[in-house]
Amino acid sequence: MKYTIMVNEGPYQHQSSDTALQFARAALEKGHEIFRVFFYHDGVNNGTRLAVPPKDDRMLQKEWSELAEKHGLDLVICIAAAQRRGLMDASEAKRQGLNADNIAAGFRISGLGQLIEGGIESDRTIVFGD
Amino acid sequence: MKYTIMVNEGPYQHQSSDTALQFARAALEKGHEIFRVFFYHDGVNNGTRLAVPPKDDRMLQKEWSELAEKHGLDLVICIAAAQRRGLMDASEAKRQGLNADNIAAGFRISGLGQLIEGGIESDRTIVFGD
Amino acid sequence: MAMLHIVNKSPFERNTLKSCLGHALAGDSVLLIEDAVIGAVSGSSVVAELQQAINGNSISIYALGPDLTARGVKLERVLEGIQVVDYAGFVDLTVANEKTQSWL
Amino acid sequence: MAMLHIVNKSPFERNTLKSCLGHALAGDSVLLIEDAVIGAVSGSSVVAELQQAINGNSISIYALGPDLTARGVKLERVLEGIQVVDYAGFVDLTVANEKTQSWL
Amino acid sequence: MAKKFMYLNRKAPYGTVYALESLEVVLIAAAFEQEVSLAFLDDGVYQIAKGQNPKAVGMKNFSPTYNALGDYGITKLYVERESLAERGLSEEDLMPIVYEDEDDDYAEKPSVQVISRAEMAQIMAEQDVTFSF
Amino acid sequence: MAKKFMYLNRKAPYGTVYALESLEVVLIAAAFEQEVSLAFLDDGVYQIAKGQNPKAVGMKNFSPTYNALGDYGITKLYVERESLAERGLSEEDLMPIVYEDEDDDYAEKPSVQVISRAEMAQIMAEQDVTFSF
Repeated sequence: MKYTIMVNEGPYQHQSSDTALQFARAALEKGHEIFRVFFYHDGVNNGTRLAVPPKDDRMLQKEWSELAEKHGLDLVICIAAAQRRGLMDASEAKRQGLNADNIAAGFRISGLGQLIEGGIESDRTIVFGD
Repeated sequence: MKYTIMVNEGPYQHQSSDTALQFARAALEKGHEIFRVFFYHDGVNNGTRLAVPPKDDRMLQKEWSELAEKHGLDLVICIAAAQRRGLMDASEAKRQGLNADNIAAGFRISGLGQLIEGGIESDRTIVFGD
Repeated sequence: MAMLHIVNKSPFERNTLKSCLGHALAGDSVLLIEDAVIGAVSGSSVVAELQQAINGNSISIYALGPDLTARGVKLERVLEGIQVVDYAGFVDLTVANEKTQSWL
Repeated sequence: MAMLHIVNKSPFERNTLKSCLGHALAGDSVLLIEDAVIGAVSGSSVVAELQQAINGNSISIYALGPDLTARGVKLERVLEGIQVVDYAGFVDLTVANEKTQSWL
Repeated sequence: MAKKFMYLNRKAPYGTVYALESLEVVLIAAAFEQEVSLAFLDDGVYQIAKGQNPKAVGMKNFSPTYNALGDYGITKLYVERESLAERGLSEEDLMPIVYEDEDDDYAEKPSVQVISRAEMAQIMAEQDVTFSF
Repeated sequence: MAKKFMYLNRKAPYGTVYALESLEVVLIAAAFEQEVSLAFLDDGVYQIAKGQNPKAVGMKNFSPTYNALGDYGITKLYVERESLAERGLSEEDLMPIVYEDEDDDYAEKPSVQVISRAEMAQIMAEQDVTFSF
């Protein structure tokens, strides 16, 4: 099976990012393919590299980055949602005249068309949110 | 009257930041004092300077900065909540070995004691959240 | 020692209004803000609960006008007995009541 | 063409489980995850609704085990007729049903 | 083969961003050759309520955009009757959203269809992909 | 003069961060010379449920920290009976949180008090500041 996963909430505040991550791991372990993980709404905040959670807690942003590296996942952050909330990659920050960016390794910023494409190309589309 | 205002949610996703801002403006117009605005949970995300919302929409992060400058407001971001979520000032970023910070003008990062102090020192403490 | 209770979620979606009304005391005030204001529309399924609070339990109910207007609710559609206030009126309610409690 | 409905919020706090059960069809499955799992505890006030769905409307109800365990709910406390699955079982449910719908 | 995409809207506008950002997806979705429908149930019925004016809460009124959906070829807006009734609303409280039917000499037709819960359940069952917000 | 601070907990743990971050405030609050109490009602009663184990969801079990509250001088944890009953729970499902009463030869006493909704309403009315999460 080919999956697209949509994550609508940021890390920690709601469990949706955790559940999506556990679901993705379980699907990969069963040999399924993850076509794309699309981060929308506050979900874009999963893609920051500036988080430093307590040592005894999980670091969700990093877990996504590591899962992406291990399995070649496509982690896409919605550009419109990211701009509202202050999630920037280097080229977009430069274009906007901002002096810093905060995107984590393994994430890329792109448009909402990537979500629709995920829905078209995948056998299953699963939404995790509040 | 002396107020402390607590904001538990980030900008846009929930209306709580908008409502807190409108309440703060109305209180100031009536001649009341705002002792402190404390940003907790996802509320810390109100303090980013990297947001670029659409031109025809409000920019909440900047509205807080401007209100703070105009009225000398004390906008405090909880350090523990900020570290989980990737909101950093220059000194904390340096201490954590991060190569960027994203805090907006007028906000400062401090501890939860600032919230308790707000509750003690103020006549009224109002919480805005999800 | 009256309290201002603040409810911000739709009573059709969440249990906060019900929980709030279960704990508010006679003389307290309840202010509906944000999505909670849609509970103030006359003819809705929560009207009986609100009327019981107002008439039975001596609780004053307010709704934030800007939030009603945002959602297209004309003020004449607001249940009789509910008072509509603006942000300045919200501030006044926090002065008139010695403390506030938000039902999140 | 069966559907997997996913509910993630407590039925005591929100209306999502009720709304979901009002739209699920015979042969569909409903998976309770995250805070929704506390609705699966026997003796709770939503038991009748769940039993009606299972026995009256031929809907299969599942609950995510890791979320039950997180919240201290022992598996023997889960209402009879609700099947407990882990994350692998969650994936299997998305394979067995041709589509999913999340009730957020 | 085109897939059936449903956009499921259950939340009131302005209290959260979901209504606005759902609409942003719908506008993009129109560019893909798929069958698109929007479902408004529970508090979501308020997303297409008449007379929205969020100026005093400091927000943008995005509700006129629903009127433009017909131009994007999006003509199926399903509203649940039971959800309206529970909230003291009726069809007259909704915006009169229409589209021009190019297969019928561009006659103006209503995009909004008020249907029963049972009909909504059937329409949901026909979808391939449902995006929830 | 000391103020009465109440920490109002109405949400289940793990599904959202509020329970954990509420507890973090309470631990800091203990350092100030104020009267602190915690209220658990609605789904909040699950925050002090026995036997929590979130390992399989990938989270940290922070519930043992409630047992340490007595050492911080926080000894008033009010739980609403009606909220327990609605969820099929009873007092036996809660952690046996205790404190040592220094005014009574360090006798071990229960911190958790299961009370009625009407009693909870009275306690709420006595507070000066209520933090909600």
